[in-house]
Amino acid sequence: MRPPLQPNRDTDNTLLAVENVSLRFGGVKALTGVSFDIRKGEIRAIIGPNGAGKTSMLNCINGFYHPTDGRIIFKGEMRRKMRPHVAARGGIARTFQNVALFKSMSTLDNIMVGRSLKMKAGFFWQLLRYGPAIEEEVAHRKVVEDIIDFLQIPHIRRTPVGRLPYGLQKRVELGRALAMEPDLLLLDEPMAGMNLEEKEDMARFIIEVNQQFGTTVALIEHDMSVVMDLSDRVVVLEYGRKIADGTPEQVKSDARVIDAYLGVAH
Amino acid sequence: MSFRSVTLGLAVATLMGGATLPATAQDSIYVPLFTYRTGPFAGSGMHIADGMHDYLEMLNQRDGGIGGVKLVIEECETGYDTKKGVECYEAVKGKNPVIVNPWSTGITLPLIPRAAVDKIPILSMAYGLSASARGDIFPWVFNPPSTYWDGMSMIIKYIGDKEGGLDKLKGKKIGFLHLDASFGKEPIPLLEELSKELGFEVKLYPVAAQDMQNQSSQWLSVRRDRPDYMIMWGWGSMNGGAIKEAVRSGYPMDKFLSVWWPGEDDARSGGAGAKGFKMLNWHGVGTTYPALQDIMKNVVDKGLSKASKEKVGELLYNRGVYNSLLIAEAIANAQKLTGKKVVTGEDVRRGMETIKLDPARLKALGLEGFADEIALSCVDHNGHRPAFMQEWDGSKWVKISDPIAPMGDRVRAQLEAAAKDYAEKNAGWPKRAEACDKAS
Amino acid sequence: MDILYKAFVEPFLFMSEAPDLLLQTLWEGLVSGVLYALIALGFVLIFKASGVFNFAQGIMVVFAALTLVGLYEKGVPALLALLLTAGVMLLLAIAVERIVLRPLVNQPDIILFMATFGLTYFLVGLGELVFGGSPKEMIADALYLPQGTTELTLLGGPVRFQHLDIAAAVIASIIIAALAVFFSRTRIGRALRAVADSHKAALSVGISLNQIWVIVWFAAGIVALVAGIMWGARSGVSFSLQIIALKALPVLILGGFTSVPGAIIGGLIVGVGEKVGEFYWGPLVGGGIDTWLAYVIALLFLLYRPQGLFGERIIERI
Amino acid sequence: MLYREAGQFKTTYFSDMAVFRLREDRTGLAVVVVAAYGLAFVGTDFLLQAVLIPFLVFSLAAIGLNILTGYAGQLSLGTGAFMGVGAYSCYKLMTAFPDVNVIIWILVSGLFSAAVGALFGLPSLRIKGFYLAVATLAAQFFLQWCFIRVPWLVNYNVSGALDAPLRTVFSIPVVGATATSQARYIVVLTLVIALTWLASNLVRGRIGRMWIAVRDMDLAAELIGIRPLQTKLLAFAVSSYYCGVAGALMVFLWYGGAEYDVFNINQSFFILFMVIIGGLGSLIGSFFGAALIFIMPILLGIILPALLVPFGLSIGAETIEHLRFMIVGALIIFFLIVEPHGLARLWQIGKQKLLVWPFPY
Repeated sequence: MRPPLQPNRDTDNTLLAVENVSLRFGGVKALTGVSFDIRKGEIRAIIGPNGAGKTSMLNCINGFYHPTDGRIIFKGEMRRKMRPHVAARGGIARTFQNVALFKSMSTLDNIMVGRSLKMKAGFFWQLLRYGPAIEEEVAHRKVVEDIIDFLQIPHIRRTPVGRLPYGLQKRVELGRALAMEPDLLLLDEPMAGMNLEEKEDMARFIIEVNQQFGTTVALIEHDMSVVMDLSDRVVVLEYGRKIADGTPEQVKSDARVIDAYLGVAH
Repeated sequence: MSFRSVTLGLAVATLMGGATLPATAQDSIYVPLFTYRTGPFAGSGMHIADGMHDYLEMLNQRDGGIGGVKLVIEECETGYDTKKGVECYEAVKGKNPVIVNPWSTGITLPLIPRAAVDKIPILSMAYGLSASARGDIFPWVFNPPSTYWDGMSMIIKYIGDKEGGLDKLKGKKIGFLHLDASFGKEPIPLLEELSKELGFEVKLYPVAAQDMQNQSSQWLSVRRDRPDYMIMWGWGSMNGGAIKEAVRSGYPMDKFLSVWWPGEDDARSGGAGAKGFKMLNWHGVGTTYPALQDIMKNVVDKGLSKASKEKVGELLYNRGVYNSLLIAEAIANAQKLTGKKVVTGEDVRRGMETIKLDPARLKALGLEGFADEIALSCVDHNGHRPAFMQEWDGSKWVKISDPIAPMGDRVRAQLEAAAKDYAEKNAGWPKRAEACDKAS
Repeated sequence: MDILYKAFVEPFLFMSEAPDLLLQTLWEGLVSGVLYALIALGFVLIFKASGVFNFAQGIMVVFAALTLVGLYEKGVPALLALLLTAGVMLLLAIAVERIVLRPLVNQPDIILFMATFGLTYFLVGLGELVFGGSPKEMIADALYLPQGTTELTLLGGPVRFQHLDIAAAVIASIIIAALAVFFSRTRIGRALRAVADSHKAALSVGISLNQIWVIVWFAAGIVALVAGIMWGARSGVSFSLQIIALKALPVLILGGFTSVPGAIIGGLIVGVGEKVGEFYWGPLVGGGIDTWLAYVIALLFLLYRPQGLFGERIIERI
Repeated sequence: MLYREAGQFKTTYFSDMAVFRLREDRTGLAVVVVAAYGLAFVGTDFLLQAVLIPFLVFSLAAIGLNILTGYAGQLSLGTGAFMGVGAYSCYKLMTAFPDVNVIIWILVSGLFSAAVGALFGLPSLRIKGFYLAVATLAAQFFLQWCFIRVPWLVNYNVSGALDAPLRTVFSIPVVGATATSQARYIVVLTLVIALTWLASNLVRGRIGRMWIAVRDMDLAAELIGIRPLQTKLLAFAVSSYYCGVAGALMVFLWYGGAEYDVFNINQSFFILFMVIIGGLGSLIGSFFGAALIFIMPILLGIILPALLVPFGLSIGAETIEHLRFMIVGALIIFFLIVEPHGLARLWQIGKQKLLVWPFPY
């Protein structure tokens, strides 16, 4: 689909570093001493068999879980206990394995909610829906309409998302994440449950987001061919530990990965 | 859509015309009765409702109404709920009512200022706003025959009597178990004033409306404080609950006294242990009075009453009868004063102010000995009549004292202050403009 | 300083000065606690098996008690009336399942919760329509419930134990034990637990959800009947009992919505807490604090432990 | 033919975001508003004082609760108490500063109940659903206890109750016994229209979307940067503001004085029913719900006896009351089964149908 590495990328510029992160629930170890980094502008994949701790890893990154041990450095800042909304304010957006949209709202409103952080008009202007409030509402509506056009979903603009098919819901969710104009976009199995056509569309969106807006992307995906085509670098987890890290080619040829993952999957 | 609009139209039409639906004929007098046969206070309310209704119905059946004019008696269910009470008031207002009886202090309070504007007298018989006893300030509100302050002073006097003089109250402890609402709290200022003066100690035990049947905390505190006497200001299921708890916790029943609201049902619920429980009362119980016999014959036996036969003549039933007696007397007076047959609320207000129920009149009404005499005037809308103490002997009430006169000076002082306070706080409270009639 | 003394020293001094009163307070608290727990138990049964927060439990207590007394007043012998009342509760359970639960099966919990509000209103109207609004006396004698009082001198003072309260405690314990056995030893009981764990699992082992719902609502109806008899014998049967039944809510919060022992212990904590609170600290602020103390205790407790004493720990997933 | 979307094109986002996107809707609203004001001059006292004023007051309270429960998804059983806070603070304010226009104090008193509401909303960060409902019960019972136990709140009135001293607007009495139902109605109507307009602005904008986001999935909302506590507290505050104003209107422009008991738990339930039946998350539903729950029983009270008269039957006032309870209860269940989104959804469906009429789709 595309060349494995972008030539113009500043490879030394680390956006996020995970250092020695462990996560335990009672006696269950979800993650043990995982370290890796995500560089600005790259597409980073996290793969591994079921229960490897991939989603837990994303949850740690955006503050939904707090690592029992280790640290996460984002934009050069160390954050130990961080609430998810702080992460969001810091520029981390994400989508979920089982779509987490606001079911009763329309596509338009779902993506508008993603703009909440960018909207500044105060409570009293909101009350009157006048002046800054309405100007801002119109301005952000334009941005949201652009996103809707970009994702090619204008026909479902006013449909409550609860009634949309799964594939479209995933697209709306991506739209909501994009509306936040994040620095780091976490995608948890963005193509799960999609047919080939939908997967290709989604892959195209991810690449375009990455290239057009320069958004850094970290994604979890099961479809190996997608991962290999899409990502610049891949982290492989197994039973909560990192077993490999590198370019798709490197990972593909790693013996432990073949054993643990590819061997099982194929 | 058309169906909907038709229904809607119908509904709106009903609402707009609602106030005048059962159109009052020109040759009858409309007497609405605010009653509650539902809700937490129904246990007390239904007997009163029956008594009120049956006496008026008896007049209709026996005499064809009052002065030859039939009474249109209509009950409006309030459930002791202020919201529904106010709704009832609005519903009856347009039908030319001659008087309203809110039967709830909570409903009375919002109606007091309206009475004067709508020209509808309010009869809040021995409840409501005590200050409304002052006819010069509240010309439209009546609360005979005694206020709660009268009642409290009578109870204290009775206790003083038992102890051998008011001065013997020094150092005693008196507990006051009351419904935690305006009604129950009203006598507190007087009680506290008397306590300072006579040197007894007051312990307050409020009972919230939602905990009327769950009074074990209060009675635990009673056990802790060991008051020498307990005075109760309760209503609805609070009375029965209190008597039960008193029995359970072994409080000496003969030291447990109440204002005039408990009924037989309440005392009975205490079982054998309730024997000795005392309460104030101002009218007779039983059906021996000719008027009550007439009710039996003309109403109950004809199946026109909702009361079961054995409840007729019980305390709260007769309380309702007394209430209707006042209404009927006021209407009769109004007819005499104005010479009209069909009287209005304004006339009945005058009729109320000229009420004079002396023994002769009571006898004429078939209620000889039913109650002490009472006369109201423009200034005195209450009468401040004495009441007597009665005791539960395990199956019925037994009168155990002569009428006890209230401490007039104390009550007057309280009234003075309260009425002044009310008029001041309700800025623009109108001066009495209504003329005074002489008692006929 | 005076207020601090009154709040933190005096009550305890008083406790040690008059241990007999403390004992009496604790006993009264325990008894109310047992009765709160009985009402809460009805909530728990239904919540456990159907995830429905049954707001109508309080009115079911009143309704059951009224039916019993109403039948007795119509001349039905007491024990037969008891059986018939149980039958009425069964009918109610079937009706609720057919008319309310089945059509709402896949709705969010909150909708079901609100449906039980509707049920409450309906039962209030029906109960008053059939039995009238006047409070009734529980037929304690006819049901062979002990009356009377034993006064013992304990800790230097007289402490009174109502025979009825002792009976209430004993009967409540029996019911709880019976429920425990029912849940762990019988086929239906295990099925109920399966439903509680997962509706799908229950379906896969061939248990009809509808039957289960009828059974738990019936069981809750029986618990309501017992609670109604005991409360009724203590303080009369009337619709104001319904508001008292709200006290079962803080009990549930303390105990967790799904735990039978939690309901018991929560009930005891609330009962004892509010009696002791009112008795020793109430006079400081004018008394009557037991109307809200239980809720505030529960609220503070929730802040510390959102899932209740015995509730399952909630791990949030997304 | 009358109700069509065709031909009404939106050329700007601004016009596309209007509350009523269709000309017909706007006309309809204008007609309703004009008619509402018109009723002030043709309605009987009973209609104004016992039907419309309470209806509007309850609608306002229902909007308040709907903001909290319908939009932000936080169940509250403390509405009655929050209304009480509004009423008592309004009383304190208008007696302490009698010269200030009473309408200002009614609007200001809402701020007090907003503060109290936000305070009792604090636990909402940690507890949810039924648990939160119990927390709000704590507010209900505690505040109710305060109303009766703090005599300062009623200026040490002997009656322990709130009274309504005379207050005028443009020298027309609106509070107090001499205020005509017409004057009261116009004040209440104006305030309710204004506050409804503000609420509709709020729920359509950023704040409304944040509330719905928290309701639909609070975790996801947090993950896109919405501060859950602030959002919920804001919902509690705004909701309580509306309830508080409704409470003040209830006591001073409807009852004309009241005891603490009018703010009891049944009041809370009553308003909750309105919100459920009207439709959670719908402002117009609040009006429908208030109409159904408040006006229907009154109609029943008038219609039921009238229906029975031809058969020579009479029906006691208490039986009607029992039937009211049963019918309201049954209606709640009926609506939850047939249309859990309440009357508002039925209204919407009706409009959709009309839009494409005479074709079924």
